Amino acid sequence: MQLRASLPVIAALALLNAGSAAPAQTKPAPLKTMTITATEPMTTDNPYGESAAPVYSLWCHTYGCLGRYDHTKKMPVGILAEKWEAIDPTTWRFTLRKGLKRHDGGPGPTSADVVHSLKRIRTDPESVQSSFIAMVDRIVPVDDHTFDIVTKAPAVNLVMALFDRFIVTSADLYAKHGREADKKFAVGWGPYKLEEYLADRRVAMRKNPDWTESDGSSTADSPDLVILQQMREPEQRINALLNGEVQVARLVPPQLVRRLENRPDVKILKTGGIEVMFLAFNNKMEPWTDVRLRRAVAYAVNRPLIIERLLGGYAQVQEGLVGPNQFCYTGPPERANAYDPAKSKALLAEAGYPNGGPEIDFYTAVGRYVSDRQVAEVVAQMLRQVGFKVKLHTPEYANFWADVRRGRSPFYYMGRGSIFDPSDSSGQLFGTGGSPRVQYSNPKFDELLSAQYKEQDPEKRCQIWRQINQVLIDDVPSHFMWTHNLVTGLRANVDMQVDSSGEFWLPDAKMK
Amino acid sequence: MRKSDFLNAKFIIGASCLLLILTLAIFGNVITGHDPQEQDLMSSLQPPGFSNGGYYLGTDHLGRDILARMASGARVSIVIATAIVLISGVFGVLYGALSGYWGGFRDIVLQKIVETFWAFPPILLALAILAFFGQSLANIIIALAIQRWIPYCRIARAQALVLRNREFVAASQIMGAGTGWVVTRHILPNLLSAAIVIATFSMAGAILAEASLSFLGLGVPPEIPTWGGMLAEGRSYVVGAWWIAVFPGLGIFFTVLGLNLLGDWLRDLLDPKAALNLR
Amino acid sequence: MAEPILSIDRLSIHVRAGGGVRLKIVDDISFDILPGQFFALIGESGSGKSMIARAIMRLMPDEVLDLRGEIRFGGHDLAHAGEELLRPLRGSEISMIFQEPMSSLDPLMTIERQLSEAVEAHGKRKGAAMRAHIIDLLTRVRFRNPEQIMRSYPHELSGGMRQRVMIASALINEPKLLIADEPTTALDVTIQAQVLDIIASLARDYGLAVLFISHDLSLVYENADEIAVLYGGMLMERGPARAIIEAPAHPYTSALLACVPRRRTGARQEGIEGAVPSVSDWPPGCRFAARCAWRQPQCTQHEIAFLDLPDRRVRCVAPLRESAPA
Amino acid sequence: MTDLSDLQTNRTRPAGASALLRAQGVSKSFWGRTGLFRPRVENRALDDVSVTLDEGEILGLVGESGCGKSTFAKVMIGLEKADAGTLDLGGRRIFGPADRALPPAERGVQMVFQDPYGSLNPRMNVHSILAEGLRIRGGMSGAEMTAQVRRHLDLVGLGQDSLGKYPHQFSGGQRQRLCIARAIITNPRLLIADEAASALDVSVQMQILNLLLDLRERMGLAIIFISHDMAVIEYLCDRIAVMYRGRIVEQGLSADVLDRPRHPYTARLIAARPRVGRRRVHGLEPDVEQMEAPLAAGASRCVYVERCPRATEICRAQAPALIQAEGASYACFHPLDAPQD
Amino acid sequence: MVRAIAWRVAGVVPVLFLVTLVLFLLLRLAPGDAADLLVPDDASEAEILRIRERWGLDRPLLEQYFSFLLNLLKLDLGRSYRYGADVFELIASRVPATIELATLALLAASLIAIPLGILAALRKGTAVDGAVSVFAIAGVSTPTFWLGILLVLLFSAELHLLPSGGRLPYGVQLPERTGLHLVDAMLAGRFDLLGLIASQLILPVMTLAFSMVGIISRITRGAIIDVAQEEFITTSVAKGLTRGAIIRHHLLPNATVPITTILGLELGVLISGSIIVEVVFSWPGLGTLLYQSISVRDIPLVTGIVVTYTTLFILINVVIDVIYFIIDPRIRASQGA
Repeated sequence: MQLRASLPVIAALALLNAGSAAPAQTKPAPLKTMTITATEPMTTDNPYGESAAPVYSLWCHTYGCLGRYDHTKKMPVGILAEKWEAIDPTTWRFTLRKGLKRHDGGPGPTSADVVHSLKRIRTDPESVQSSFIAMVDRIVPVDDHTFDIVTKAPAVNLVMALFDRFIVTSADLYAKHGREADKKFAVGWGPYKLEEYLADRRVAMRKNPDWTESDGSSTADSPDLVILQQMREPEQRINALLNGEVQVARLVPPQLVRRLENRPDVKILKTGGIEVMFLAFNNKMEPWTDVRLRRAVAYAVNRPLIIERLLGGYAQVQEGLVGPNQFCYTGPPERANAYDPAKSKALLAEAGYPNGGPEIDFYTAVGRYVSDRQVAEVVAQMLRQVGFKVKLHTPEYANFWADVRRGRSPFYYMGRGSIFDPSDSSGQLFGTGGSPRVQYSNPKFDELLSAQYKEQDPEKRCQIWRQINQVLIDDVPSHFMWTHNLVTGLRANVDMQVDSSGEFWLPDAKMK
Repeated sequence: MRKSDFLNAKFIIGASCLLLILTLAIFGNVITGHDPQEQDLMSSLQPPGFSNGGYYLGTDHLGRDILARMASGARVSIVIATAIVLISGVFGVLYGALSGYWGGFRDIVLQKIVETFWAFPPILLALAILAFFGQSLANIIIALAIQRWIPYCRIARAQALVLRNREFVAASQIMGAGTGWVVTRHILPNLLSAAIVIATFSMAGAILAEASLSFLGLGVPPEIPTWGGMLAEGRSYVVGAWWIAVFPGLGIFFTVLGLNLLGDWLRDLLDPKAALNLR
Repeated sequence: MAEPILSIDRLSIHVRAGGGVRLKIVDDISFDILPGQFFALIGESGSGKSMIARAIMRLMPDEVLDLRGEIRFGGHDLAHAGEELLRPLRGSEISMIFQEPMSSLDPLMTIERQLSEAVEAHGKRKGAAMRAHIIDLLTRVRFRNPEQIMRSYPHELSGGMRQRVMIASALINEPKLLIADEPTTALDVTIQAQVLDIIASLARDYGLAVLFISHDLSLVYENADEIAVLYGGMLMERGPARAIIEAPAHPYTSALLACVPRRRTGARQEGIEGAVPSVSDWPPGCRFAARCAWRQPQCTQHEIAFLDLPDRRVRCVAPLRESAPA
Repeated sequence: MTDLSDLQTNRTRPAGASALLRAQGVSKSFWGRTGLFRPRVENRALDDVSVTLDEGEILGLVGESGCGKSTFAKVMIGLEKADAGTLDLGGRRIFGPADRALPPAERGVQMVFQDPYGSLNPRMNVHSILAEGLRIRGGMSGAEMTAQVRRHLDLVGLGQDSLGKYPHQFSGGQRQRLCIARAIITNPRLLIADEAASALDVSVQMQILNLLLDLRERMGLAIIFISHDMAVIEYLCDRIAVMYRGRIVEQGLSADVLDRPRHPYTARLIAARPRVGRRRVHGLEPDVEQMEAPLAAGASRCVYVERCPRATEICRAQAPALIQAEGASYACFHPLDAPQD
Repeated sequence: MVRAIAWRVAGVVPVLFLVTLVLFLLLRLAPGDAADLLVPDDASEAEILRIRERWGLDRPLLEQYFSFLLNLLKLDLGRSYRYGADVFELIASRVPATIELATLALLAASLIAIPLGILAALRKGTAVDGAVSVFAIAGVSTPTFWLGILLVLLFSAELHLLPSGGRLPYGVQLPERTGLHLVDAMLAGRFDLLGLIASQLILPVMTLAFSMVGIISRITRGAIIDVAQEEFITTSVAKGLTRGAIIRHHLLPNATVPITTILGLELGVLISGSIIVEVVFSWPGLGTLLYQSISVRDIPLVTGIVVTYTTLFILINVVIDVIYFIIDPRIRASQGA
C-alpha cells in the first residue's frame, strides 16, 4: 500500500525543518513543498473505490482525468482530452491529447485506456462511481486518440458530469497486474506523480516534469512536492497552519477564522461554495404534506441573521437549487422565501394551529457540515418562536443518514454537496420516483426537468432552470438556506485559487 | 501540619468546592434573569461583565447566558454523575459480591463476562448504545454506567472473597442462612465503605466521561446544557471568547476536585489501619 | 552488683487517641536489667508492655506523642536520642523479635539475604566469614539443614521456623540486649516451649540480657531470673522470678497464676472477674482494684505507692504475704 | 452449684448406641496443585477418624496447627463434605455415603470460633447478631426473639445494656461470650469450640472455660473443644482425642490419657504444657520442626515417624492399628508403657 | 511458568468469543447500514444492493457470524468495507502508533507519579503530601481533550516549539521494523532522528500521561503506606538498616505488586482509551481507526480492532503475571517454576 520512492536526503531535511518548526534553513536547491490538509477520508488506493470531490481531484492530478471545470474562467478545460463536441443529441466525440508520456515512460493515454476505465468504473467490485456515468450507454473508440461517448438519452450535461470525475487509468498495466497495478504501478499521465499513499493519513505527489498545461501556461511556480495530510479536527488545521507545518489549511470553520486574521504570515482565502444547505421535508410524512406548513417554516427562519451572527458572514443565502455559484444562475428569483414571522404565524393559524403546534421532530447531521448542530439549534428556536413545537434530534451521522436515505426522517437539516450543474441531483432529490429522502412529486417539476435535458441551447436551458427553481421556491419541498463560503488558510508564500467545489488545480498554484 | 489537620483540610476544601457548585446549581438561575435555552443571536459572544444586559458570565455563540447554562449544567451534570454512580455502583457491587461469595465455577464464568466488558474499548460500547437507542439523558447514563461498574465489581469481589471466609459468615451458614441472607446481611454491609470511596472518585470520572462524549459529538441532546457539552463547544472559541469554555471547565475542575478530596478524606477516615489500635 | 545494662527510669508514654484525646498508656515505670539477666515483663492486653519494648528501640507508632523519663543504655538516654545514635545500636547492641513470625520477615527475600542484610548494616563481617557465621547461628537455633533454610523464602517455613530465623537474625551481631515481644504467643504450645528454650539457652551461651515480654506467667517461670508484672500501664510487682511465682505478693500476680489451667480435681479455678479496663477509663488509685478479691476502700482513693519488701517491690496496700483471700 | 465434673470423669463410657455423636471412619482429602497441569497432589486432612461422644460430655480434640482438627470441625458442622465415613448425631444420620448430607442448620451442631474479632459482623449490633439464627429459622415473634436474646445474654454473663452495642465496643472475652450466646441460642445438641480460648488473655481464658463448663451443667450441652494446649484440655475435658496429621493417634478418658500416655506424641504434648511449679521435661530434638512433605493417601507408615524418638523400621514400613487399652486406645508400635527395644 | 502463561492465554478464548458475539449483535442490530455509507449520496438503490451483496450483508446474521468465526480461526479478519484492504494489515499498520503512544505515556506518567507517590507516602500527612494530592487531582480533573487542545495552542500555534500533531513528517526515511519509531530509529542507527520523533511524541504523550499521574501516584502512595505498616518493615528498622536501605530493599519491592497491577490495568485502559488524544493530535493509531470505522459501520474492521484490543489486553495481563512471577516467590511457588 505504500509507494515509498527513494527521496533525496535534502527533502528529508527540508521537511524535518518544517516538522520541528525550526527557522528555515537555506539549502542549495530548495524544494517547494506544499502540505495541504485533507478531511475527506482517503480510504483506498483504488482510483474507483471512493466517490468524493477531493478523491476525484487527487486522481485527476495523478492518473489524469478527461478534463475539469475551470471556475475562474467559468468553462470546462481539458486535462487528458483536448477537444469534445456533441455530434448528435446522444453522442459526444472526444479527442485525447497527444504527446503525453506515462509517468513510468510508457505511452500516452489512448481510447483503449478510456474504454478500460469505463469498464472498471462499471465492473470493478470495489467501484462506487457508477452513478455519475449512469447516463452513458457505451464508449466507442474511433481511433487511438478519438472516441465517442454514446448516452442513453439526450444529455446536455455529459461533459459537466464526466469532467473532474472520469479517471483514466492504463489498460495495459491493469491487464498485466490487475488490482496490484493500483498499488505498485500507480502511474498515469497527470501533472503529479503519486509517491506515497497511506490510507487515511497522507498522500504525497511530486511534480511531473514532463507535464504541460493544455493551454501551455507555465507551471514553473507550482509546488514540487505536494502532501495531502489528513487532519479532521479544525483546530488542528489552524494550529498546523500557524505553526508552518502545513501551507494550506482547508475548510476553516467561521468561528476559527478570527485566529487567522491579522497574522502577517497567513492569508485567508474565501470562495463561494456549491454545497447547498437546506431544511428538507419528507413531503409524504405528516404534517409536511401541507404546503402551508412548509412555507411557514421557510418564513420563520431568519437566514441573514444566522449567517451574520453565527456563521460570521461566511455564507451566502441561497434561493432554490440554483444560486450564484451554480451553473445556469440567471439572477435572483422573482419570489423568494424571505424571513417573515408574521406570515409564518398566519400560515400556521390557517393550517389549523393558531395556538402553537404542530409538534415536529427535527433532525440534524452533527459534525458533518459547518456548525450544523448550532444552526439546527438556532433554527429550532426560530421555529418555536412562530409556534412550532420542535424537538431537536442529533443522531450519530450513520443513523441520521440511514434514516434520511430510507425516507424515515420527516424534517432535517443537511447539505447536498457539489451541486454545480443541478440536473442530476435535482432529479434525484425532487423528481417523482427519486430517492425517498424528500418524497416530493410535482408533475410540473418533472416535466420541466426532462425538458432541460433535451435543450441543447444553453441560454434556453438556463431559462428552464429559472422556472424549475421558482417551482422549488414556491412549493418548498425543501427550504434552501445557503451555501457556505469555503475558507482556506494559506501561508503567505502560497498563492492559489480554491474552486467552489473546494478543490484546486495544483499546476495553477504558485509558491515562493 | 499534623495528620488530623491535614485530613480536616481535605474535608473543608472538598466540601467547600461542592458547596460552591451546589449553590450555583440552586441559586444560579435566581442571580441571572436569563433562561439557559434562550438564544439571542444579536448578543452572541458577549464577554463577562456587569454592563452587557445582565450576562454576568457572558454569552455563548448563540447568545445564551453562560451563567444560566452553568447553573442548569451543574444540575444536569450532578444528576448524570449521580445516576451513573448509583446504577453502576449497585450493579457492580451486587455482581462482584455474588461472584466472590459463590466462588468456584460460577465465579469463573462471571469473571469471564467481566473480562469481556473490561476488554471492550469503552468508547465502542458508549457509541453502540447511543447509536442504537439514540442520544438521550437516560442513554448517556446507561452508556457510561455500563463501563463504570467494573471497578465496583472488582473491589466487591475481592472483599467478598475475603469476607466469605470470615467466621461470622460461617456462623451464619451454620444457622442455615442462604446466599441471599449472607450476601445482604454480611457481605454487602461490610463492603459498603469501600464502594462509597470508589463512588466519590467515580462520580468525578463520570462528569469527565460525559465531557469526552460531548467532544466526540455523542453527548447529551443540545437542549440539555451540560458542562461537558459547553466545554466541547467552547473549544472553537477559546481564542477570542475564552469564557464559553473556561467557566464550565472551572465547574468541572472544582466538582472533581471536591469529590476527590472528599473521597480521599473518606478513605483515610474509613481505613482501619489509620485508626489507633489500643487493644 | 553489676551495672545494669538497661535502666528504665520513670518512663511514661503518652499517645493520641481519636478526638484529640491524649492518653497516658504507660505510667511511671522503672526497672533495671543486668547483663546476662533474663528479665520477664508480664502483662495482659492493654498493659502497655509492647509499648515499653518499642520505646526502648524507639520503634513507636505515629500515635505516640511523647516519652517522659529515661531509658539508659550504654551511657545514652534512648528515650531522647536521635536517629543517628539509635540506628547503630539497633540490631547491633539491642535487637528485637516480634510476636508475629508470619509477618516479621520480608516475603520477597531469601532468608540468607535477610540475615546478611542485618550483618552488613553494621559492617561487622563480610563474605565467607559472614556466611559461616550465619550457618553457625542457624545451627544454633537448631536447624538441621541451615543451607537449605538460607535458600528458602519465608512462605516456605512454618511459624516456629520463622521465629527461629528471627532469633538468629536478632543475635547475628551479638547484641547485649535482646527484646522479645511475645515471641511465642502465635505458636503452638509445643513450639512455644522450644522457642523459649532456644532463646534462653542462647542467651546463656552469649551472656545476653533478655527482656522477655509475655502475658503468660507460667511460660517464663523456668527461664526468667527477674519478673515484673504490669497492669494498666503500671508496674504492680517486681522481683526474682522464683520468689514471685512461688509466693506472689500482689493480688493480681496471684490471680494470674491461678488462671493457669490445671487438672480439675474438685472445685473450679476461678479466673479474674471482669475485664482489663480500657486506657480511657482507668480508675484512680489501684487500677486492679475493681477486679481484686482483697479490695479495700483505700485502694481506690489515692495513688498507690510502691512497697519495698525484702526481695521485691509491690504496688499494693495489703500485699499477700500473710493474708489469704476472704 | 453442683460440680458434675467428678461424676463425668469417673463415668465409664457405655459402648454403643446411646452415644450422642458417632463419627466413623471419616476421611477428607484436599487436592492441591503444585503447578498448573501438574498432577494434583492429595493431601489427607482427615484419615479414618472415628470419635464418639456422649450427651453432656466434653471431648478435647488436641493437636498442633494443621493436624486436621479444624477440618474435622467443619465436616461435622457441614461446611465441608467428607470423602468417606459416617456421622450420626443423636441417632440421626447427618452424613453418610448413601445418605443425603443434612444441611448445617438441621444438624443441631453449632460452633464457636477462635478469633473473637473475625467471628462477629462489625456492622451488626448485639441484638441482630444473637437473633440471626432465630430469624433464619423463622416462626418467632419479635418480642419472643428479644426475650430469647436477653435470656442468653444473661446466660453468658453479659449485661442487658449490651443489646444495642456493636462488637467493637466489647473486649475479646466479651466477644467470645457473644459468640457462645449466638451458638447456643438455637438450642444445639453439640457445640464445637475451635480454639475458642487461645486468642484470649490468660485471665479471660479461664472465664470462658468456666462458662463452657456452666453451660454443660445447665443445659447438658455436649462440647467438642479443639485446642493445641494440653493444659486447657486437661482442665476442661472429660475425654481426650489426640490428633496428628489427620489421624487420631490416641484417645480416651482424660485421666487415663494424661496420667498414662501411650503414644509418644501425646507424651510430648503433655510435656509441653505450661505448668507453674513443675519443671518441664527437657527433651530437645535437634530440629523441632521439619519441613514435612504432604502426606500421600494410603501411606503405609506411622504418621509420627519423622519426629518420633522411638521410631524403628516397622514404623516406617506400616501404619500402626488402633490398639484398645484400659481407658484409652492408641495407634503406636512402641507405646510408652512398653519397654523400648 | 510457561504453562501458567499458556493457561492464561487459553483463558482468552471464551472472552474473545463473547467479545465478538456481543460486538456482532450490537453492530448488526444497530441502525445505520454500511452499504448506505459506502456509496455516494446520489447512488441508486441497485448500487446499494450490489454493495450489500458484495460484503455479504444480505446473508442471515448467524451465517455471517459463523463465517467470521471460521475466518478468525484462520487468523483472517476479513476485508474492511471502507478501505477494501485486509483488516489485519490495516490494524498492523496502526497498532505500533498506539502502543508507542500508550507505553510512553505510561512510562512518563510512572516516572513522574511513582516518585511523587513515594514522596507523599514517606511524608504522609505533611504539606508535601497535600501538594502531591492536589497535583494529582488536577490531572484527574482536567478533561484530556481540553488539555490537548490547550497544549497545542500554546506549544505549536503560539510558541512554534513543537508540531501540532501527526507522527512523522513526509520524507523522513525510517525503515520500519517494529513500527515503534523510537525503537526503529535506534535499530537503524538513526540517532539523528530521535529528536524529531520525540518532538512529535511529546505533546500527545504529555496529554495522555497527565490524567494518569493522579491515579498512579495515589496507588503508589497507598501501596507504600500499606507496606510501611507491615511488621517486617519494623523488623528492618530494628535490624538497624538505614532509611534508604529499607526503602530500596523492602518498601519498594513489596509495593511493586499493587503498583504493577495498576500500571498494567492503566496500560490496557490507555490502549483502548487513547481515542481522544489520537483524534486531537491526528495520531494515526488504532483509536482513530476504530472511531472512524464505527462511524461508517465497517463491521470487519471494528471487530478486528476490538479483537486486537482484547488480545493486547490479555497480553498485558500475561506480562503482569510474569512480573508477579519474577517479583514474588509465593506466586512462583504456587504456579510451579
